[in-house]
Amino acid sequence: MAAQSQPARLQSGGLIDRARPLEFQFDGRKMTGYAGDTLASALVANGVTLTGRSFKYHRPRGVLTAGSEEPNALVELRGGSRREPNTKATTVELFAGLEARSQNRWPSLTFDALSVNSLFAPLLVAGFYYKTFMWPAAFWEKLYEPLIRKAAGLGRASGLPDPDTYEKAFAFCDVLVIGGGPTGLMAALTACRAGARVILCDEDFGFGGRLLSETFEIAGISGASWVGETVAELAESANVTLMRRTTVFGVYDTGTYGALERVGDHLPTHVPHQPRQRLWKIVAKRAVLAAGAIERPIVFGGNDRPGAVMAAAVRSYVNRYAAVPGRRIAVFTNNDDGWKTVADCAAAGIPVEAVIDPRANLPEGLRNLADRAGATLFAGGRVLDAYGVSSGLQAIDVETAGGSIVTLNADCLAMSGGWNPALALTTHLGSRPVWRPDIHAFVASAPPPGLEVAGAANGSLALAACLAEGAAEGAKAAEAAGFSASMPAIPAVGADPTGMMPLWKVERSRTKAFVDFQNDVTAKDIAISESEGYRSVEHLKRYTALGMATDQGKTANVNALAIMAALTGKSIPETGVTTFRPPYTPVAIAAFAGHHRGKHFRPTRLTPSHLWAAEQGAPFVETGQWLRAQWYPRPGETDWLVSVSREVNATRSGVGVCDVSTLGKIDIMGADAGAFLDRVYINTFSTLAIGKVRYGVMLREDGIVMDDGTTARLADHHYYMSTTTVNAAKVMQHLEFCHQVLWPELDVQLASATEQWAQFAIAGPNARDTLRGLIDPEFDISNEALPYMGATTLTICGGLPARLFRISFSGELAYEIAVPAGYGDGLIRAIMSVGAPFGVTPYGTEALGVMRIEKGHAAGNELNGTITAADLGLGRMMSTKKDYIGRVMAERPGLADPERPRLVGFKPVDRAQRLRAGAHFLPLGAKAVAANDEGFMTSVAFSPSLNHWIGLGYLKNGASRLGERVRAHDPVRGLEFEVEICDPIFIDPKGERLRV
Amino acid sequence: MSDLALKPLSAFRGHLAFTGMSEASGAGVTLEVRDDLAMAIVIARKGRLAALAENVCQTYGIDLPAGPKRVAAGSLAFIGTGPGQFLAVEQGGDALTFASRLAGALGDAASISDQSASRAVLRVSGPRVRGVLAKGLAIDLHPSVFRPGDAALSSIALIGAHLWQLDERPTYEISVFRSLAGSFAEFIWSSAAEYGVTIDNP
Amino acid sequence: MRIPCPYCGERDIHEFAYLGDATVSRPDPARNDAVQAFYEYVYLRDNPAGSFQELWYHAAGCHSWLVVTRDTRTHAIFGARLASREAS
Amino acid sequence: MQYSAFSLLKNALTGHRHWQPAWRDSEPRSQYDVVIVGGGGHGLATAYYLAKVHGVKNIAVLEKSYIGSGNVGRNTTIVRSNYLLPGNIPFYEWSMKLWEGLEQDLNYNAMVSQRGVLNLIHSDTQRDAYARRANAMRLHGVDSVLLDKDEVRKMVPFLNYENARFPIQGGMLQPRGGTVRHDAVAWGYARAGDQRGVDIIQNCEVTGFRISNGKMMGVETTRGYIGAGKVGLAVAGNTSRVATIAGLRLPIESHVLQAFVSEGIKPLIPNVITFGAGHFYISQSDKGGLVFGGDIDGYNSYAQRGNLPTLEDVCEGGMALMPMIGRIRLLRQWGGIMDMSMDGSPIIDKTPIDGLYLNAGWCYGGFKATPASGWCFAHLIARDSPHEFAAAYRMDRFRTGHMIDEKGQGAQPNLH
Repeated sequence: MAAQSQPARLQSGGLIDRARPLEFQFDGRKMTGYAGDTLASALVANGVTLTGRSFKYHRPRGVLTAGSEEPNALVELRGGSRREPNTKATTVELFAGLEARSQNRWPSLTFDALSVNSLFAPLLVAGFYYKTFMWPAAFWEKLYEPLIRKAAGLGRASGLPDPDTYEKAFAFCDVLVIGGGPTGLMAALTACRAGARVILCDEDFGFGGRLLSETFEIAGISGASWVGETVAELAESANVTLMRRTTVFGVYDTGTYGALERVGDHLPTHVPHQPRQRLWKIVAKRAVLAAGAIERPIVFGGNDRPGAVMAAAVRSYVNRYAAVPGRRIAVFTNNDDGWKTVADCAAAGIPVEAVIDPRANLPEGLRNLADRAGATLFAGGRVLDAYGVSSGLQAIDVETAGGSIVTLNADCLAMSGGWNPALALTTHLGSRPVWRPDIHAFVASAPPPGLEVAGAANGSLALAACLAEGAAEGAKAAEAAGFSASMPAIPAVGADPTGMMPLWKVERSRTKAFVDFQNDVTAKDIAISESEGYRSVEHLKRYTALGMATDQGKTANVNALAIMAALTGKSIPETGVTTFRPPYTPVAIAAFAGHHRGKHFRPTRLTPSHLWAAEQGAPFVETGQWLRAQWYPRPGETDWLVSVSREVNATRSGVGVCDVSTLGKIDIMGADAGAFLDRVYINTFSTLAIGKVRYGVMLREDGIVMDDGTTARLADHHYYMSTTTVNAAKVMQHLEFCHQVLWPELDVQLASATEQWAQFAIAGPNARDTLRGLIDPEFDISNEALPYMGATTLTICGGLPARLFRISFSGELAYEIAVPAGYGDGLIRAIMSVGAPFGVTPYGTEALGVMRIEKGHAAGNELNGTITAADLGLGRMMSTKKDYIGRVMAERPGLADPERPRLVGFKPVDRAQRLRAGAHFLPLGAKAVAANDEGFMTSVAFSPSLNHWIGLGYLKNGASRLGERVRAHDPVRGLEFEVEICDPIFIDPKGERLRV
Repeated sequence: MSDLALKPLSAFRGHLAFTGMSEASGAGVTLEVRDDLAMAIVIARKGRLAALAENVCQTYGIDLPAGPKRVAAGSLAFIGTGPGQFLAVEQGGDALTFASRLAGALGDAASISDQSASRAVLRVSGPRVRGVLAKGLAIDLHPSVFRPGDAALSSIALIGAHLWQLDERPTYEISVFRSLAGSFAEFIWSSAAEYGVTIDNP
Repeated sequence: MRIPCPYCGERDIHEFAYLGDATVSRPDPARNDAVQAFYEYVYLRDNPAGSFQELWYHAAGCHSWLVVTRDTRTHAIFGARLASREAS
Repeated sequence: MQYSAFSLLKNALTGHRHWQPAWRDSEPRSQYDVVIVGGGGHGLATAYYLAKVHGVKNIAVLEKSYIGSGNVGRNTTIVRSNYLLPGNIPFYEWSMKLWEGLEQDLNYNAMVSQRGVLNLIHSDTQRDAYARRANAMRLHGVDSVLLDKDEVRKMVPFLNYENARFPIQGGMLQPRGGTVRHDAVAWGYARAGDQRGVDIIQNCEVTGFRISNGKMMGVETTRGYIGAGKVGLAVAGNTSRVATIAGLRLPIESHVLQAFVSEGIKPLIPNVITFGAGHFYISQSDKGGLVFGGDIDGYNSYAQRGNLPTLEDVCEGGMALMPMIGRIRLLRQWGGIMDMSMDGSPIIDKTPIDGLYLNAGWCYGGFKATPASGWCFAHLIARDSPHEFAAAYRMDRFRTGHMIDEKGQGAQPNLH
């Protein structure tokens, strides 16, 4: 029977579904829980107290809380590539077949070899590693560090690619309500009734917050019933989006909130087409933070012992999950709220051994409650130390009001040191919380713009105040978002006393008293930190690792501050507070990536001839976001160089064709288009004749080359610019800047035409003959009618409009023909067909690169953002008759220095030698030291035309050293040989082939 | 040589043939490729916006929108894309002559750049379409905020996108650069799959 | 962060490209001290902590250059206008 | 008190009751020989080397908050000297050398871990550029290795080799690069400086400069006037703010750089890895957290925090490169204010005000520079002439056109 297998499950009660038992495993042990359980509550129900080991001392730890602030009960969930380390058992919704393992222990949880660390604890205090491991120096990396790394680190990642999918999505609303407890429900309800678009998020799988865990009555019905009615009304409202299992983890600028929805984490198996998690970016006009409060532990000896549980968590386990965390419970509380645990345990028939409350004068009601529960009351008492074995607590030492010490048997100690409002989100934009002495807690001072805090998150701990504040802030938010809201009736609730007396640390404890449970920071560590001068709260945090664990110190920080304040004699507000950072609870890295991983990391741009090129078996290369055909292998060609050389030879001797559509193309129109180009290019374009093309270079305003390309004048008021592939967007942005910001008075219109035109280079002696097969007969493309650097519009293939430019990157007789991009696929097939008699050969980016190097054209490797026009040998293009972008700054001595490296060509002296880009140039016989570095090789290619390797590069005084030799120094490849400096134009230096 | 008469290739060719596609009844999203749209960018010349508006109104009976709106008459629509800038869209006309027809009609009040081939347009509609687009688009498409006739230039899943709403079903047309049609189709598919997808034309 | 584009409306920051200080303006290259003036224009910045006028380009939107007024300490945005003095 | 295993043991036996403060919390005196403004890594290192190397006696470090509150405690802890340009390489290599002996010099374990820095290569153009860089490093005597794809795969088999948008073609490795426990650098310099008499004055913000006839006299602070003939500024992201008080306008903008850390996990990533086709770099701390980052947020900011788009961009890069980190959770994101210079390289120079020295423009590379920055800045302040390794970091290089632009982005700080 299920009940037998769950020895610590109450026979009745709770919000679990006893009709739906769920099998699960922990450390290989098969157990049963119920739908509605968390992994933690199921473990509690099964009597499991030891759930993990701590970070540094490997101390045995059990469940401390019942929420996302849990520092102890971290497990590895699922298995294989879905293994998920450091998962809080308190937030895992139980599902059938769940597998969890404890972590940071070896060989087993009950016997952990590294628990010997506890024996060395006196040495492993705060900052110990800063003081040692320095000698011998080499030992740190070889010995000490690997040991430290291995011992630290909690759970194990799978090491395998995450197989699940993730999504990101945007949402918009008038009012975002963060937290679905009593405050949040009232806020959402009020805003909803006002007609505002409301999003209500709660990290839990059920709305209700503490109402699910307490025994409140609201308006005469149980809290859980009231939650059900309220959620039903919200669910029926079209203007409300309810998001369960959704944690708002961060506040960002301008009302943007990050939230994580756990879409499939509670499901046994993956649902097709559904993501595991979804990252929401919620843009909200207003937001209400109703995240509740987090109970703080009390710092005393052995307070980390499995069985020491937060008092409110005990109520969660008993009331919500009908699971009993102990058979002999003692309650240690400094506040009225903790007494609810006494009442609820008693009501559930769980023996309460003792109540220890440091307040000597307790109200009559509480004294009577202790009596009714049959508990021994220690008013004015404290728990000094808790003892037990690794599986749990066995006894506690209580210091009575009179100063004597009493030892009591208990297997569960419910502790409550008061409540800290969950204000983390209010500090994400930098505001600091303020101390409220009346409630002994920090509250938000200046929440982010548009966000208001309500209820327990605002320090209003009593239920009545939560309901009222929620309604008020919900109304305020709706009003601020432009709606007219009215306050609803606030349901009647009983009195809910919130008295407390601060107790930060129990003096005279004899054993280790933990402040930060997960990172094993003890009260002693804080004292050491203080004595060594690390007194600023930020120093304390960084020196001891306090608050740096997966819970960001939700249960630890305020206790630590109070202890530090006591040590320094300052007040808590003077001591200050550390800043919470997003995310509120840890978020899987994959969720932030969503769709954009693997092949979808960035969009892919395909050229007009992509389908055809793929049919030819071309490998593709990434050029920015584009994929371009690299070469077109023929059967039997196994080495890329063979294919590329064939393509070059075929082009230079016959005709080749290459898709150059990726080059940026910009229509520049308007009466002042020419004047505009004069200002952005170093050379002049206003004088360019219609039907002509000119090569241009544009600089940045700092005088450095930004981009180059050709621009054609198609009509009086219409120029057509081309840019390099990688700079297309950057140039467009630059031109828009020049037009809109610098010279708005010009009559210029700019439109990107990159995607409109499929553009192919047809190059080689047979280029014109090939083209003739495409061009409609009425057009004359003879050398006379369309000479080198001519441009025209015409029709091809029976009326298809096209643009034809007689320009050449290859140095051959060449054209670029452009047709509307949809026809690009047809055109490449047509070119291949009409060119077949001339041996037309497609060539890819590699052959393109070889031919441009043979012609000495600069490209990406040469245009590296530090090069001047003069460095490229284009100094004479820089007009002296006009202003243009970059002209003035290019005159600075550092850029005008004639000694600067210049672009020149290189040949290996031993012609069989392969050149490599990235080699540096040294004078012959000079030592290989930086002082002798004269430049470097930028681009190399095997020139099939010359039958040896050639290169381009920058060399100091290069232009005046043609014919000299230097050493190409390439130590990272182990190469060193002589090269000859030559003109960068290796082929047809006079350009005769261009003009035939 | 006119026997080579070329045919245009849809930018979505090869990209909307997903396997395992859910085409169950009550599909959340319907996709339709729009290869029948001719497009051109129309930019008012310096100081000529009023003249352009006058020309457009007289020639086409369309009041040029002052903001990101789509105003249609018959098969022609003008969509505001920026200050003094518009995308003219003609359905079913001759894309190859659209820009020159516009230029002829609008005279020297505007500069015109042919864009018929530069965009790939997908029509998306259905009850779950807003949920699909929210996975990549940072614009509020709630019916109280974004209505038929509204248009927006933005990006969807890192892909520059221009969308406009046609009706309250809702139906949107989304235009992306042609080279990105494949990545866009993959995103739409993976985002819509959980709701069920129907493709109206292959 | 969301930037109110005067043409498109409020948009997420990922649609925009940043340039920087909008208070510097390109000097007249014919000035006698043009080199100094351009040096200051290209390189020197007030870099204030507080209200700042800066140039953003609505790259994924209407392609307008905007002058946005923003507090560099809080990222609060006070407004945006088209950078072009004559928008049409 | 000398730190050692022995002193630790001794203190353990006496219940850790006898530890001394690592540095005195000094009250400001009325006059110092040198005042360093900024108690971050650079300022504290400068003070230490002024005292140790140059024998300067009366030094104060003024910090407006707590020491190490700026970028030295907010970075991703990477140290390397894999630079490209002659103005940079000797400086960063000197920094590497100082890191290598830092712990013994300071008697403070900053956990210098030379686990190697691997830059991945995704294209032929990138390979060419890295070959140029690796060779430039070798010419300066710096270790560098060019790896092919198989060698990278052997070293880090868990990267995405099969389904990458930008396939990995190889890598450049600097074996001596690695990580250092960042906070410990500030504390170690503070402690060592303090032992040589440096006054470390926290919660002391500079509000003005007293300048007479173009000569520095001293600084006004929130804790009163402090006289000093020499004042060095090392205030990183706040450089423009402080310089404005002194009447200086600089080629600097302030930008946010975010950093991220995951939950602690058992050792997974052995070295520092930089994605060459996205904005992502990562290492794993000794505590087990994955420490990673990417580009600056891209707009001027003095807010010490970041925004969501950059985080998404970085995680997209991470998932593109190493999909095994998908289920590991991000624990915290935070931001620091970078003093981004107009060419991406720092400034260590005198200013037009006699006795006012500037150390700024570190962009997002200030942490690795800490020892050499302190060393060279101390030299400049003590000798009034630049140290040879920092000779190129002149302020007038922008006027004369001698920029040191590793990325080739020009006067556009958010692109460096």
